[in-house]
Parts: sequence; C-alpha cells; structure tokens
Amino acid sequence: MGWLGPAELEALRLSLRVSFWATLVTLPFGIFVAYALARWRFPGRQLLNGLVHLPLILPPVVTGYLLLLTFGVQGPLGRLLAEFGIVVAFRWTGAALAAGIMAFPLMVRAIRLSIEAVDPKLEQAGATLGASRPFVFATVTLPMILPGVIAGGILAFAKAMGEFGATITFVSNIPGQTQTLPSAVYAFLQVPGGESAATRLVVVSIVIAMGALLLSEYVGRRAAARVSGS
Amino acid sequence: MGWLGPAELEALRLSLRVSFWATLVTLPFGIFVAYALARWRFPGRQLLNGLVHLPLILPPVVTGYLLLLTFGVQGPLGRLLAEFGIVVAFRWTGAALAAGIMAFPLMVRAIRLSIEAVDPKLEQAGATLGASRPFVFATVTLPMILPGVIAGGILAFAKAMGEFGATITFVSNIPGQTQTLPSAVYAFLQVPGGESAATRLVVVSIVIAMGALLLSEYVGRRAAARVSGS
Amino acid sequence: TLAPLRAGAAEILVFAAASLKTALDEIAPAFEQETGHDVKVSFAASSVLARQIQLGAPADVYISANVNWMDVLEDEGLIQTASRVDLLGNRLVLIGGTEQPKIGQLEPGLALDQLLDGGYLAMALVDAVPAGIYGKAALQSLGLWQEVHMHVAQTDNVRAALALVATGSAPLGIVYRSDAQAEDRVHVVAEFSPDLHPPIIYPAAIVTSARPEAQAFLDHLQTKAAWVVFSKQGFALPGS
Amino acid sequence: MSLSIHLRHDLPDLRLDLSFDAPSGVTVLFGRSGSGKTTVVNAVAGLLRPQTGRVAIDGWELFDTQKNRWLPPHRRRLGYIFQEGRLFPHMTVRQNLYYGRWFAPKRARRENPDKVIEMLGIGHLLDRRPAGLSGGEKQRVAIGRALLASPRLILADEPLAALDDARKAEILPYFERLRDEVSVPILYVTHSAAEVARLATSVVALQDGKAVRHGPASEVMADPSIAPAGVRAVGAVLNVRVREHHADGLTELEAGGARLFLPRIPHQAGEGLRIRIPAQEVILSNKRPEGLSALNVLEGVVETIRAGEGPGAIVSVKTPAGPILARITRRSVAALGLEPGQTCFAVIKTVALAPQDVGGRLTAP
Amino acid sequence: MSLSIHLRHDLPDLRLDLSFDAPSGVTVLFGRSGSGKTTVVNAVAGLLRPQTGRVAIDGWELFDTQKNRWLPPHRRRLGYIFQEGRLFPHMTVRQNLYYGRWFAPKRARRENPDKVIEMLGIGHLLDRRPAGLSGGEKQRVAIGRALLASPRLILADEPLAALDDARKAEILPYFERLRDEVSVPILYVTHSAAEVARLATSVVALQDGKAVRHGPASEVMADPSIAPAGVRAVGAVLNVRVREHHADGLTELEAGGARLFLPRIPHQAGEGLRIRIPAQEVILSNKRPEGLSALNVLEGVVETIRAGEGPGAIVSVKTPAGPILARITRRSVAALGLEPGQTCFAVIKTVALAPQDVGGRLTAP
Ligand SMILES: Nc1ncnc2c1ncn2[C@@H]1O[C@H](COP(=O)(O)OP(=O)(O)OP(=O)(O)O)[C@@H](O)[C@H]1O
Ligand SMILES: Nc1ncnc2c1ncn2[C@@H]1O[C@H](COP(=O)(O)OP(=O)(O)OP(=O)(O)O)[C@@H](O)[C@H]1O
Ligand SMILES: [Mg+2]
Ligand SMILES: [Mg+2]
Repeated sequence: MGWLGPAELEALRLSLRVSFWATLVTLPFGIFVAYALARWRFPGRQLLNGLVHLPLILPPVVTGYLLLLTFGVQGPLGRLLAEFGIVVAFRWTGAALAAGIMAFPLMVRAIRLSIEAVDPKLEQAGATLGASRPFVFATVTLPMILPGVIAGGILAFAKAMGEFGATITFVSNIPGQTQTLPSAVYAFLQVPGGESAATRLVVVSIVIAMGALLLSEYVGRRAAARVSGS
Repeated sequence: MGWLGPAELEALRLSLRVSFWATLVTLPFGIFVAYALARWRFPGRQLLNGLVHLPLILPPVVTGYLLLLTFGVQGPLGRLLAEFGIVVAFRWTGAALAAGIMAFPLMVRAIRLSIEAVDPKLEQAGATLGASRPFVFATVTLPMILPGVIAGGILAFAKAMGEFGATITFVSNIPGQTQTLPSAVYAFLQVPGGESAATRLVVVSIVIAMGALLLSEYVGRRAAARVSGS
Repeated sequence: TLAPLRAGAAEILVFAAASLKTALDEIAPAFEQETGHDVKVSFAASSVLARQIQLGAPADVYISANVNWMDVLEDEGLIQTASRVDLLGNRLVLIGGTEQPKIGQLEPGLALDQLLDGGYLAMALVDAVPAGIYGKAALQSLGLWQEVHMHVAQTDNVRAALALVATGSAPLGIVYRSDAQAEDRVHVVAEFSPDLHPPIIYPAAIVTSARPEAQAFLDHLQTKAAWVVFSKQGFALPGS
Repeated sequence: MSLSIHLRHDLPDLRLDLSFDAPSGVTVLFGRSGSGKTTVVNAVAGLLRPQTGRVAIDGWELFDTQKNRWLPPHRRRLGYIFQEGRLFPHMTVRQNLYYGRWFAPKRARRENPDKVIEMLGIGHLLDRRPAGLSGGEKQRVAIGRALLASPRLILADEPLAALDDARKAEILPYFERLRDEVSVPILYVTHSAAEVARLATSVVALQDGKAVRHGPASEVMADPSIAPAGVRAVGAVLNVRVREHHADGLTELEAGGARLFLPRIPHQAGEGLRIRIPAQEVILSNKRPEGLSALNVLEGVVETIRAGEGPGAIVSVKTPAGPILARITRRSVAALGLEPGQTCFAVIKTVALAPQDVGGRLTAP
Repeated sequence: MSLSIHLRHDLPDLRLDLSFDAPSGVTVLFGRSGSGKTTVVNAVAGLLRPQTGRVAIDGWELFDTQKNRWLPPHRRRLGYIFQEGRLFPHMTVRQNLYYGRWFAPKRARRENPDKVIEMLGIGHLLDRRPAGLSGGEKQRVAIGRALLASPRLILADEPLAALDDARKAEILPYFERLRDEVSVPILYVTHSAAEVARLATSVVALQDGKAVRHGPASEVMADPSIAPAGVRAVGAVLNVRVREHHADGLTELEAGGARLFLPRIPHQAGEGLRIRIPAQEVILSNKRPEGLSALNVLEGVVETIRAGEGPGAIVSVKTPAGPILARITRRSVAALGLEPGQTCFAVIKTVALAPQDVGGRLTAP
C-alpha cells in the first residue's frame, strides 16, 4: 500500500482496530440481547427491542450527539467511567463505542433470526440429558446459530468500518486518535481536489470489507454445513 | 401534532412516503437476491454478495455521489429511465431510491438468514407433490420465511426513515420534494439553538419507527406461531 | 509513531472547519518544523466542533466557518475573548457547467429562471450552512429569492452543491470561490458583490482551557507565509 | 404398468448398485436399517441424482443418465410418503392434504378426499397444524397428502411404522385398493413381513445397497434364506374364493376344491382373493388328525424338505388348494418319517389366519 | 423402585386424566395413535407442565403441583428416547452419544459406551453426522444417547418402531437387562404386543387420555377386552427353567414338571425365564394327539371359556406348567365339547414360540 500516505495508513489502522473491537466487545451482548428477545417474555421486552433499534432509526449525528451528552467528558456515564479510569471521549475507544452502538441493531437482528430458527425441541432434548439452560445454550443453541452469529458479526464489522456520522460527532476527527477511514474520507471530500485521496481510501475500505465478507461467507458456510451435516 | 410546523409536517409526510415505497419496492428484489445468495451456486455469486453489501460499507456520501453519477440527470441510468418518463433526480422517487439502496443490505441479510433456516426437505416434499420451483417458493418457502421478511422489511423501513447522507447528496434537500425528516434534523443541528426543533423531529421519527417495530413484532410473531404451530 | 518532541515542545489540538483542510494541511507542518510543536487538526462541521467544545473537548484552537458558533462559544466563556480574530474571508460565486455563458454583473431583475431552464440552483442548506445562508441573503438583496426559492436544491455542505453542478445535475450553483477554483467541470459564471450579504468571516480563537502554546499557532496563521497558502486556496482577507 | 429401475451411486459408506424390473402392483423394498432403501426411493423421486442409472414407469422415463434425461421431481407426478412425515408446518392439516391437488392435471384420476380422510381417521384434525399432532396422526396426514396428489407412482417409505395395529389394519386395505383397482404402481419400503405378504406383488430384498433377491412375493416369501424378513416371514400364498359366510362368524373359502375356514372377512361370496399362510402356523400330521380344535386340515403330498437355519426345516406340501409351506423342527421331520412323495396332512388353525394375511382381490404377479 | 404418576391436563382436543402407581421395572404405555402417550411421557420429562399432577420415582418427587414443586428437566436425570430422534445435527454421532455423560454425576452407574455402541451396531457411524443417517440408524443413536446419560428413569417413546425385526431382536434384550439387572425404571411406549409381553412389568392401557386398564403384564395381556392390543395380543406368560440344550438345535424347558421344546435360546441351563405363549398359537385337542409335528403337548383341565369378539373364544386351560390360554373358534369349542372341568391337551408348535416372546430372567411383577 505504498500509495497510502502515513496519515492515511494511520487512519486505516485505526479503523481496523476500532471495528475489530467494536465487533468483538458487542458480540456477547448482541447474542445475549438477541436470545432474550427471541426466547424470553419479560416486561419491558418491547422497550429493550426499541432501544436496540434506536441507533438505526436516529440520524447518526443525533446518536453521536446523544453519546457526547452521556459519555462525553461531562456526561454522567462518561464521568462514571472516568472514575474507573476509562476515558472514551475523544479517544479511539469512543470511536469503537460509537461504531459498536451503531452496528448493534444489525447484529442483534441477524442473531435473533437464527435463534428463532433453532427448534426448541433440540434444546429440550439437551435438557432431558441433564444440561442446564446455560449448558444447553453453549452446546446446542450456540453451535447451531453460529452462521447467524458470524453473519451478524460481519455485518457489524462492515457497518463499523463505514460508520461516520455518529463517530465524528461524538469523538471528532483527530488524526491518530479518532480519525477513522470514513472521517478521513469526509475531510477530503470537504475540500477541492480531495477526491482522489478520498477515492483511494474508499477503495481500501471496500477491499477490506469485501475480504471480511468473503471470509465470513466461508466460515459461515462451513458452520452451516456442519449443522446440516452435508 | 399541533407542535409541528407545516414544513415539518410536510417533511414527516414525505419521509413516510419515501420509506414506505423504498421498503415496498425493494422487498421483492431483496427476497430474490437473498434466495439466490442462500440457495444458488453461480459464478459471480460472491460479487453479487459484495455489491449488495457495498452501501453498508461505503460512507453514505460516497453512495450518494455514485447515485448522482449513475441516476443523475446526466447519468447513464438516469437518462435511460428518463426515456421511459421516470425521473428520479431531485424527486422524492430519488430519495426513495437512495433510501432503498442504503437499506438493501440489511434487508437481504435478514431474509437470507431465514431462507437458510428453512429445511430443504420441506421444499423437496413440495416438489414431489407436483409444485414447480416458483410454486414451492410461493407456498412453502415464502410462508415459512415470513418472519424474516417482516424483520428485513422493518429493518429497511427504519433505516430508510433515518437515512440522510446518501439522500441529501443524491437528491439534495428540496422542501416538499426531497426534504425528509433527517435532513430537516440535520439543518436544525447546524445552527445554534436548533436543538429543540431537532429534538421534536427526532421524537416524531422515534415514535413512528417504534410503532412500525411493534407492529412488525406482532405480525412476525403471529407468522412464526403459525409456522411452529403453537 | 510520532517523532520525539523537542524540549518545551507541546501538542496542539486544532478544531477547524472542514473547508480549511487543504490549507491547514500545508500550514501546520511548516509550523511544526519551525517550532517543534506537534499540531493535530480535527476537521469537521463548525457546528459539530463547537458542540464538542461546549461539552469539554480538549481543543486548543477553534477555527469556525461562520461567526455564529464562535459567538455562542464566546458568550459561554469557552474561548479567550482577547484571542479572537477574523482570520479569513471568502467570496461567493455563481457557478455553472463549462458551457454556461458568463454573466458580467449580477443585478436585480436577472432572469435566473431562464438560466436555470427548469433545472435547480444548487446551494448549501439556506438556513443552516454558512454558504447557503450567505447565498440566500445575496439573492434576497437582489430580489431574486422569491422567484427562485422553489428551485433551490439544498445540500448539507457546499462541496455537495458543487458536485451537483459538476455532474451536470444542476445547471447553476452558489458556492465559495475557494471551492469553485479547483473543479475543472465548472466555472464561475458570476461573482456576488460582498455587500449583497453579511461579511463572510472565518473567525479563529483560543479555547479557554488551552495550552499556552496555542497562541503561537494562532499567531502563525496570521503570518505572511500562512496567508500565501490561504490565498492560493482562494480565500480572501476578511471583509474584503 | 411396470417399474424399471437401474441405479448406481456411491455414498461415502455405501455403494448402491441395483437393477430390477418390477411388474405392475406393489414392489416392496425390503432390507435392514441402512441397507439403502430410502436412498433408492429418493433416486426414483428425483431428490437424489444418481451417478448413473435409469428409472422408467411403464416406458415413461423419469431419468436416464445415458440420454442425459432428467425430469425434475415436480414433473414426476409422485406421491411420496416420507419416512419422517415432512408435513408443511405453516399449513393446516386440510391445506397439507389438498396441497398436491393444485398441481395434479385436471383429467387425472382423483381420490375422493372425504373418503381418504375418513379412512385415515383424521377428520377431526383438519383445522389443526402439524406441530400439535401425535406421531401417528402426522403419519396419517402424510399418507393422505400423498394419496390426494393423484400420483402416477406412490413411494411409501415405511408408511405404517408409526401406527398401531388397529390403524394399520384399517389402512392396509387402502393400499391394496390402490394396487388392485386403480393400478397405481407402488414402491413400498417396510420391515414387516405381514405387510410384504399382504401387499407385495414383487419383493426386492436389499442388502448393503445390492438387490440380493428379487421376484414375485410368493416366491421370495417362500424362501427362508432372505435375510431381512427371516425365517418367520416364510409362508405360502393361496388363491382362494369366498364360498359362504356362516352364522357362527366363520367364512368358508374354497381353494382348488378344498375347504378352508377363517374368521369372517368382509369380502363377498364368490369374490376371489389371496391369503398368506405363514409356514410356522402349519402343523403336519402323518395321519388324519381327530379331536383337534383346528378346523382346517388339508391332505397333500410332501414335495420337498429343506433344512432351514437352526433346528427347523421347511416342508413343502402339495395340496389341492395349492402348495402349502410348513416350518417344523427337524426332530419332527424325523419323528413323523416325512420324506418327499409321502402323504401327509397340513393342520391350520382358523384363527391363525390373521386379518393382515388376507389380501384383497388377487392380481396376477 | 416405583413410579407414581398423577396427571390432569387439558389439551384443545383431549383431556388427559390418569393416575397410576407402577412397580419397579418396565411400565408400558399402550394405546392408539393420539391417545396421549407422548403427552404423558412429556409431562414426566418436564417438557410439558401439567395443570395439576404429581410424578415421583420411588418417593423422589419430580413435581407436585400442589406443593408447587417443579424440578426442571435437566435435574430429573432422565434418558428420553424421543419418538422423532431429535439428534443434535451439529454434533457427530460420537458427540451425540457422549452428550449426557458430561452432566451425569460422577458416582452414577455408568453404562460401558463400547458395549452400548456395539449392541446398537453403530460403531461405524461414530464420526458421521446425523443428517446422513438412515431412519433406523438415527433411532439407534438416539437410544444410545439416552442410555449413556446414566439416567434414573428411561423414557422410551416407541424406540423400536423404525427398526427391522433383526435389529429389534438385538436391542430388546438390552432393555430387559436394564430392567432386570440395573433396575432403572422404564416408561415405555409401544404398539407392539410382542414388546409388551416381553418387556412389560406392568401395562397401562390408554384411551382418549384415560387409563382404561392397568395391571401386571400377565393379567392385562390375558384380557381380550383391552382395545389397543386386540385379541391377537392375548397370551399366557409362563415361568420356566432351562433344562437342557439338545444337539438338534432345540432347547428343553421345564415348567412345573412339564417339558417344553423350543428353538435354541442363548440362556444357560438352570436359568429361569419367562415365555409368552400367544393364545392364537395354541391348538386344543380332546384326546392326546398322535403323529403331529408339534412337539409340545400339555395335558390340563379347562378352567374357563370366554367368548371373545367375533367367532372366537378364549379357553383357559390349567396345566402343570401354569395356565395356558388358547384362542379357538366357537365352532371348535362345540365340536370338541369343551366345558370347564374337562381334561384336554394343549398343542403348541415348537417354532411358534418366537424369539421375541422369550424374555430374560423373570422378575416378579
Ligand atoms: N447423504 C449421505 N451421506 C452419507 N451417507 C449417507 C447419506 N445418505 C445415506 N447415507 C448412508 O447410506 C446408507 C443407506 O441409507 P438409507 O437411508 O437409504 O437406509 P434405509 O435402508 O432407508 O434405512 P432405514 O430402514 O434405517 O431407514 C446408510 O448407512 C446411510 O448412513
Ligand atoms: N400442543 C398440542 N396442542 C394441541 N393438541 C395436542 C398438542 N399436543 C398433543 N395434542 C393432541 O393430543 C393428542 C395426544 O397426543 P400424543 O402425542 O400424546 O399421542 P400419542 O398417544 O403419543 O400418539 P402416537 O402413537 O400417534 O404418537 C393428539 O390428538 C394430539 O393431536
Ligand atoms: Mg429409510
Ligand atoms: Mg406419540
């Protein structure tokens, strides 16, 4: 990638790091929430469902602004986290937080659909053989929804790689700290003559996202083949 | 909604129209593409898969710009459509096109997951009873994936309600023609003191999207109950 | 990844309107070379940056594309009032595709709809984005707004308006001269006289909680060397 | 009508390689678990594409890999009763039943749905969905669905395994009727010797993917060496005619001049049918027995004595009613001094002729 | 060990209402398709929460709605063999088999996996996944999976329905062993009278959700009125002892001083076992028969004559070996002049005693 300048390489590296962690950290939550929405009936279920979808509905700028209000330097959660030594405001961790939240609805939807497709009769079979709920989940449900989890994860990763509105609003566009690929693209597009640099970056993100996509297809297909036994 | 001005009401109405048609028109394509990706092996399958995901990966502005190049007044497809009397540039139809394209990957992913969960053995059973592929699809596959189709549709609708970057780049913001809720929100957020007006609009979109979400949950649950027979 | 800072060197975080990217990307390294300080610039919409400063962003210098947001920060005591300067100005131009004939003078009674020929006039958001606000004011001064306002296609930033004209989607657009300059597919059809609209000003100031080194950078922006770069990008002196 | 099947297909653990022509009627595939029965049926249905082979119904080719001919499953006009039901979960029982009718050509012979529903005892389930049905109920619906599709070939993969005896006894005659009256060829997979004996026109015994034995039911079932059914399935099949129904609940049959009694059967006087007499139900005597509760005694001549597996032997006795097979111990053979040419008496209990051994009208194999 | 079940549960079309205490051993649920058998088993397993009821194994309560006690399924230590297999599709056969072992308490009695695998004939399938298995193979793996979970109660819902006779004959002894040696109580659903006769310690006959008959297997099976099995399932169960194996492949049994011959069985000389003699296999004679191929003739006294359904009657004959039931026609009853108190001879073919009617060591019901 000799044709990427150091600043651009830095943005690329940061984007990868942000997207990777955003996906990895949200995945367990995503699985948990998807399972709860698919299988449990509890008061506030619809509220949770709505909340999860919120980042999808809101204009990203609004999400970013809300994040700034809550997780910012002066926001209540931001201060709380700061007491534990965790600072997200204007850090790459904040970019990951924003990307994770924006990608969350996609991830949950994908995983939830595959959980709903698992025949509860198989889970029952696990239970009669002595496996408690968490065990049944780990040994029966989880392996069977793996294709969905992978699909959800890759969707989230791709979304995180492309996320921009909420990120720039929440953590700004600081090179080496919070300047992800899309933010860099944005900045280039704001000035005359920036198009070629922007195109370069866009191509890089496409290549990476497509690579991840192909990988996920392959892994997901293998997981699915294991389940269907062919 | 006495507290919405006439311009805002107009934006609301337009957003609903745009999202509704964006969802409705893309749904058949979404189902088709999802089916092809889930069940067929053909050269270029991964290319199609990548193409479908592109709007998710690209910064919305870039998508909007590409739309402008292809579907704009001077764009090749734009001119082609114009010969059939269809103009999308600077029209609400263009906003619907942009929203539909942005929402497409989400829709396809959701539907594809549910198609992959349908046991091909049931489709085989339909075939042995004399139903050709399209009939099997219409009578066996489609009813069984209905929860997934609904999920995909609502995801797309929600995304369309929130879409902004590609839309404004492609069809800009012409009051009554292409000014959707999110662009109105954006405009308010650009000026000092616009927060309260923006909040009003955001609340309206949340209410609508949540309503659609609840409805889809209900319909999807009924469809799922029919399939599981409980 | 960063070169070790010289003794007394500091890191300066600049929040700048995105339209200044090309210029600052050239000016900041020169300043770093000279002083040994490390300058980081975060480019985003003026509104976004202002809100972040309101909510505690660790910025040292804020350069806005309009005065409104700077006024807000000043009112809230978030910038050092004494440091505020009107750094740059700009000119508003009417652009068109290269086939558009040039017009000598923009005057009241100009048959703008004829020029548009059923097409749209591309502008930034006329009530939200500075270039749009100035453009609307200018058209109002010319008495053209009433007849043309139904044919305005508004975008979220000037660059998008430029793209509409560049791709031939809109026959005409109103943008800054600095934007029009680098795009081959458009040319300036006419310039708006500066007195048709409120002055276009890019104010700059030091944030209240800034490091002392920030002043050096703000000073540097006002040097001759910096001005050369700015003017090369098509910026004007404030109020010119 | 006839069914012609040639198949060769390699599965990871099994090489399927068989070839047989079956006459019209019911062809039973018979074999142990895992011998490849379902795989054969799937190939006929078009759900599996065999590496090489040809399947034709009465000359109408379903596929022929040599000619590169391949009819897709939905053009084959089959009624496939799957081993695992495969009901459509999103449809009611009624919708499941009527599914195939949409696609059946208008001119096709049509079963009367009400009759089928009544026969299967599923009238009260019509508005339910499959998920809540019991195992047997599901299987009955699956049978009905296949029958109502007006198929040209019925594929039945252990259709009665999940059913209780009483229900089996009710449904078996329906398959007979299909065989005898409507002449729909049926490829039928079963483990049950009684079902074989009663339904089969011809039997194909499968073992490890090969057809180890193939022939008319009466022949194959008279052969103790066919592994899957075992020696207990051996029996003679007689062509008989109903002579008279007696007041005490017995039906008198006439077979080549000899008389046979069995518990009342529904067939009309004068009607011809076939009955299976399991070899192990027959007792032989070297003089005419007296004072026995068994009503049926047939005089005949010993034809052959084959030592079977274990301590038994199969004795074939030529009687006026036809050849009768008796499975007795070798010790008895010695004790009675039986040898070919000798006269003896075959004793058959009236009640030992089970209803499932009594078939419908006989069609020549 | 004993199993105590009280259930009351309303389904849309069926009211389940039954209550029985079963002694240790195998309790067979017997009934027509749709009579509620699977529903009962599900309630015991905890997969269905009945409206009211109580189930206890040997005093250990699985649930009691009155006391609001409810053990979740995974705490019940069951081995449930489902009617439809329910193998885990993402695991190999081996992983399926060993699944329950992870959760079994360390101190629990453990089956030897190799033995179970061999017995079920699934050794060559261990690395395959369920999707490619044949119907019978799946069911065998499901049986193995349940057995290897070291359960305190085995629930078997028609476990053998998908298996061929030879395989059935191989697996049945295993259930017997479980019953006799390991004393795991078994709740067993079946349609097969032979399985009932062979396995059942006690039988519960279900009809429309009610237990219409309940008692020790020998009693229930001797009663022609129990609907589901039908009159063909009636038979006597004798306690016998193996006396000697003869060179010609016969085994000689001793029953109350009388001798019985049947084809060689694997049991050792001196071993006690029980055999079922189906009533319809027994011929009666009013004088000692001669020249017959049947080796077993028991002299006895007619005790009762019950007219059964149709043209038949069940004659109970008291012999030294125990009571023998014979199903003969009423016409024969008349012809032989049979009446209570009269001496008569029961003739039983050696080969009619099917292997599946010969059980393992007898445990008192
Ligand atoms: N897709 C497959 N991949 C690998 N092996 C297969 C596949 N399908 C079938 N087999 C194997 O081929 C053999 C025959 O299977 P088939 O289902 O035809 O048996 P079957 O005779 O119907 O048995 P059953 O009576 O138990 O239903 C089995 O050993 C099975 O495991
Ligand atoms: N969830 C349910 N909803 C409605 N009806 C049900 C439900 N579960 C079972 N039934 C009905 O209750 C009856 C008993 O079902 P069950 O599965 O217990 O029968 P079964 O005795 O096991 O029959 P089979 O021998 O056919 O398996 C059936 O008529 C069935 O349709
Ligand atoms: Mg099979
Ligand atoms: Mg059942």
